[in-house]
Amino acid sequence: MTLLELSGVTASYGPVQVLEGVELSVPEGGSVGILGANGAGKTTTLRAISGTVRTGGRIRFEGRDIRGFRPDRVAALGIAHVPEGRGTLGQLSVRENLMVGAYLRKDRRSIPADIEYCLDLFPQLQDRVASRAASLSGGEQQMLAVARAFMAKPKLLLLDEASLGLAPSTSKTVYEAIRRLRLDSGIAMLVVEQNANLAFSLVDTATVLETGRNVLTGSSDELRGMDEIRRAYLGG
Amino acid sequence: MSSVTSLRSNRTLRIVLIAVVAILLLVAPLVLPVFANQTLVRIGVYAVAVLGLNIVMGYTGQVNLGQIFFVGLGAYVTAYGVNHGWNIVVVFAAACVIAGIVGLLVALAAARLGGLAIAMVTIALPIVGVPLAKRLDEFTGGSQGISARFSDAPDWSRLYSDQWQFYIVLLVTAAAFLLARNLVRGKYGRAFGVVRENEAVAASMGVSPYRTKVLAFTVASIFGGASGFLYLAAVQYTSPETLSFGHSISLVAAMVIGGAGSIAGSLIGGAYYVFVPQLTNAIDPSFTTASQGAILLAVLFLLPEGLVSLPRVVRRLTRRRSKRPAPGNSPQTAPARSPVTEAAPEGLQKTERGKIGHEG
Amino acid sequence: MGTFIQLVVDGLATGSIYAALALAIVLVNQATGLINFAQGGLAVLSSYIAFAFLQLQLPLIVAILIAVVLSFFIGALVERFLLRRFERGDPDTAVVVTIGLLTLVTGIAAMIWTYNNRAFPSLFPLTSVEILGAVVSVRSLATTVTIVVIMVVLQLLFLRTKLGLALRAVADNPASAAFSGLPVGRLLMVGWGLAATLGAVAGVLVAPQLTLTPGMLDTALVYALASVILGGLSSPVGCVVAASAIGVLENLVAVYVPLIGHDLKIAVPFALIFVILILRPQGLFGRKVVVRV
Amino acid sequence: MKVRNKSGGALAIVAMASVVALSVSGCTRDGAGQGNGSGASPGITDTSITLGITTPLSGPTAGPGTCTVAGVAAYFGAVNAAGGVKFGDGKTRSVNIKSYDDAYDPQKSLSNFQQMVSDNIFAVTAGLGTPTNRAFRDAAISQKVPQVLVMTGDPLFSDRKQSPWQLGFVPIYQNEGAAFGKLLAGSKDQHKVAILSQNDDYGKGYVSGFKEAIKGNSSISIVGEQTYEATDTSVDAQLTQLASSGADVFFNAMSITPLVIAALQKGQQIGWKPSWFLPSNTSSPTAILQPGGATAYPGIYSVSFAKAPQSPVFAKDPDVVKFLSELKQYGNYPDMPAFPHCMWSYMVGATLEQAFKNMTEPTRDNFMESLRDIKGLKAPLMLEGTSVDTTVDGQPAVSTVVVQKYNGQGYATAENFG
Repeated sequence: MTLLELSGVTASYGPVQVLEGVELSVPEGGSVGILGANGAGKTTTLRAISGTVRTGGRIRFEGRDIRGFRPDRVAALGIAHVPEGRGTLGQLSVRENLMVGAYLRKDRRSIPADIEYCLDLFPQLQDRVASRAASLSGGEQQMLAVARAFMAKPKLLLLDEASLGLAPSTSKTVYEAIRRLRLDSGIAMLVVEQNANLAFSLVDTATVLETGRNVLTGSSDELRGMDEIRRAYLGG
Repeated sequence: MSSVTSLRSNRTLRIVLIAVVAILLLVAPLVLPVFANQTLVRIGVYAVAVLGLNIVMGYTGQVNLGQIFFVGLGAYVTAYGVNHGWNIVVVFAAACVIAGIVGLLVALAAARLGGLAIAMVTIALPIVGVPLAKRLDEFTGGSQGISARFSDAPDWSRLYSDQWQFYIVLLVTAAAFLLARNLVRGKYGRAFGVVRENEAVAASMGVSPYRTKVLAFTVASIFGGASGFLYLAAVQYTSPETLSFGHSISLVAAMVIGGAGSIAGSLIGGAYYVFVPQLTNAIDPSFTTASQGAILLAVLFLLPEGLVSLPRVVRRLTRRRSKRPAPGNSPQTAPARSPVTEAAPEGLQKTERGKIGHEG
Repeated sequence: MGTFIQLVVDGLATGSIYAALALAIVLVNQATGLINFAQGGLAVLSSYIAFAFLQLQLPLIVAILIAVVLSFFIGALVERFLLRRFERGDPDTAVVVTIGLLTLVTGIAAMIWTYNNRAFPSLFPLTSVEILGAVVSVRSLATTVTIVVIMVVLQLLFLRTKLGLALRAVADNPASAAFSGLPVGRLLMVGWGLAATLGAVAGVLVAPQLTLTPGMLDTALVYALASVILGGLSSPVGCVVAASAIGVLENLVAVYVPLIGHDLKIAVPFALIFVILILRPQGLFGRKVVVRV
Repeated sequence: MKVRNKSGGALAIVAMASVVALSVSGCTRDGAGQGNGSGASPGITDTSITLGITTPLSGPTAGPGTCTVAGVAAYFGAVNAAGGVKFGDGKTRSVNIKSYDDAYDPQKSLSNFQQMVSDNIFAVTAGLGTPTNRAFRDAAISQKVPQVLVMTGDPLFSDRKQSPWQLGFVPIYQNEGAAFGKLLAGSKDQHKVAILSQNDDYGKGYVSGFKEAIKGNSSISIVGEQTYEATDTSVDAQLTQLASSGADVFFNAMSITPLVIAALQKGQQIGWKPSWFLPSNTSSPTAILQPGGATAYPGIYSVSFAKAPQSPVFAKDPDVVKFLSELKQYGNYPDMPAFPHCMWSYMVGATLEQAFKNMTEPTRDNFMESLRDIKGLKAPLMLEGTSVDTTVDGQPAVSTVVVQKYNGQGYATAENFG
């Protein structure tokens, strides 16, 4: 059963039309990538889903149309959005950031265990757990953002360019941890990423956007095959 | 672009318009009734005070709730100078310089504070100023206040006092507005603007936020001193009540309503400060405070850039109504793909900023 | 010696008035990032509402409870319909909005109840009790104790409860908090509602001593702001300590330093501010605001 | 808006150049507003006379300020209803009152005065506040507009040489302080006096009058003196300090109602029970003495020249009953006056009426002359032993006051101390 389905989705910032009609679907427990050059509408697509930009067309999640829902209502349905720039709550401690992630959860008792799991998933956060999130490095903040999203026990994780501004080695460790997270929890993922290789290490299928429209969709292997032809375009 | 604007940009017409305005201003006191002159004089006094406040608050974004203290200080220095027989120009200079020095000292400490702490500290100026004025009664005449008569018309001018006062205020106000306009247009004005937007960005551009804030504060207090001089020219008496805290709030309101960050807006602000009490006085005095609060909030909601932006807003509304396309989906103009939409700043795309307007 | 202790005790009593307002200001700042200059005005309005219910012959405690509950909704509505638009804009615009609100609220109170002093009964008796050689009225003792209790509750609310955490998250980064499902709009209203409730309690506690007038808490607001700067914007404990210190120091300086005397004692908190903030710009207990550009 | 800013620049140069040119040819102007001696003064016609009041009607001092208008309006409302005032020149005129709010701000009171001149009012009266009245005193003198029977204890207004067109109404602060000083001096036994005064001309006036009256009297010594600010939230510290002086008389020049109540309460708390002196405008039995628990003290003295409508002693007094009904009907002041200024301005009405009756010509000069020769007038609401006497230079219209002692419900005249 498809968990999330976008059909004919348009979006605009004021007069500027960014998405022209995006088609996308994420199966239960599946992991889909969104690739494309800078400005193709990747981030805007995630924002369309999480209700933080004016959208047209249809967005169905678990069979229900959620277009126009407010961000906190979308989150309540089980969609966790790790925004571009990580959305760190700077003045709160790392632990407090994680607890905010679990705000909606009813099963309060199992939250401490999940926090331990996150700290184990991202060991670098372990010794910084009490310090203020604003003092963390870029990589650490990215890990914290992913961990915080996981704390909500979502059905679908929207991941927006997790590698942005990180050193290659840090990006690699972050993506390994996310892959492990996916294996352990089976959470469905929609991953926006410029770095195609990092994306393919995580997603089963992917779609390529250009000027707000799908131009290519296929499994990771098919796309990787075409990769040589599109190398300049996708940026190796 | 409609034909009117092209005509207006024609240089000769603009010179003629300025000359007409100037002549009007010069002839006005000779024909207007006494009370009208006196009201215009008071508008000049408070326009200069609001102008000073605009420099530090409208343009540089530092909330200054102590401007009335510098007006009071200027008035006291002027009274002291006049009663000790100093020459008028020396008195004016002393009022501005002393207010400037005190402003500088306060700014050196206050500017170290971030954001809103400045608002909370500048509140102290009038609050401490009133008992201080009562304490130093050999200079200030204590709580009974002090009068100093120096703006009665001299015989050689064969003018009435209110006309003579009008010209004094016109001279100083015009000079103040000219100075402020050049200051704001120049590199300092740009520095003010950058510090207002984002102090961290300003620092990265080599503009020291601290020095810029201190400069803005000092200029504001110099204008406050000048306004104090004009206050005494108009009222010829001052007392501790002149610098009471309530006036500071009214000055901030007048600035925002006139038009924050706008030179011409300060003039409207000065007029607002003088006219509204007279208006509510006529209707029902008990409405005065409530109506001033309501007007300020209404302007903040409906016209964030103040009354000065009214003509522009009206024109924008009329132009939008006259050029509305056929009903249907929004205009399919090619989307100007500005990079901003993609790599929007951290978290969410910045929502419409209801910020204090900023006129060129 | 008796006079010294008496001055300290009296200082604590007046300090508790400033502390009550300071706590409300910290609460608003923690929950919505704003500095609410209208906090004193709203507290006075709440006290007048309690006064109005008293006029309807309701018992004092009932009138106060109704006023406190109503204040919660007033605070929430003020946030929703007045402040919401300005929360993410420039902080200096938001300050001017709260100043406009202060003028409006004071004006409304003046229109309805005029500027005449209105006597307001106290919850606590006027008797006094002897402590360490100093005489303390039960009323000011009760006020101080109530304020300290509120401070502790507030500190626990922010550090230990889910609501407190949520309020701080929204103040820090509302958009990102929404991604975790936090109902940002409602939380902002709750923040202002709680602050208005706190202000109402403060107003009702001090009205018997200051007698109700529209400008009753204007001077106290200035001291409260000084306490907030000294104590640090992010720490309720810091503000109560700073407010009490200002109250005591003010009395002692006024009596023992003739140069300052009673007329200039209001300069004491601000002199304190200049001295301390040169050393610790974030205040006594406040945390340094870390900004990564 | 390009044009407006550009005009600011050129404007300054043009303005400066032509100021000199124009001033040489300075043209005269008709004498609008300037009093010109012959013929009737502005503001008076055959059938009416217009008086102006600038006083605080908004802001913290709006309480007493509103009273200053209500009393005069009440008095002349009734007089007009009965047909008006029969002037000395034979014409009967109605008296119109125009009130302006200055919110106790000197700049606004001057602006109000200038507006009154342009509104052609005959004279300014009854306004409250020393700085506000001083702000337009010079302008009133230079334009020869009477500024009379104003509510300020500042002696400058009753000094005919310095203020030819002015006259105070209420006893100057010194009179009240002196009246109590005389009573204390007359009591022969030893007294230690502690003083707490407001840090302005109000407080200083009381203290100087009191000290003047007890000068040279060895049996009275001042053992402690403190001041406070009108904006203070508490005077507990001062009370504590003065209590340690062991004084048995507490001379108290405070004009802020809540602070007087707090002081009365504080004294009892720290067990200091001296006899108190309170000024006339903060000694009301119901508004201050009852909430303050004043019966705990051996004696509360105050001075007054007006009957207090709240006190049961005067409940059935015909003057008071007439006053209260007129206040409600014409002064639109429905509830019981919370400030003595309502009674004082009612008396101002009576004094003005007396002056109008003596006036032989409808001019301001004649008005001032007739106003200044009223002697022994017992205006309604005045206490026994007090009267209006405007003939003494340096003294306001009312300078005699009666020292009274609080007897649990109201005040009774006190012949001697103790």
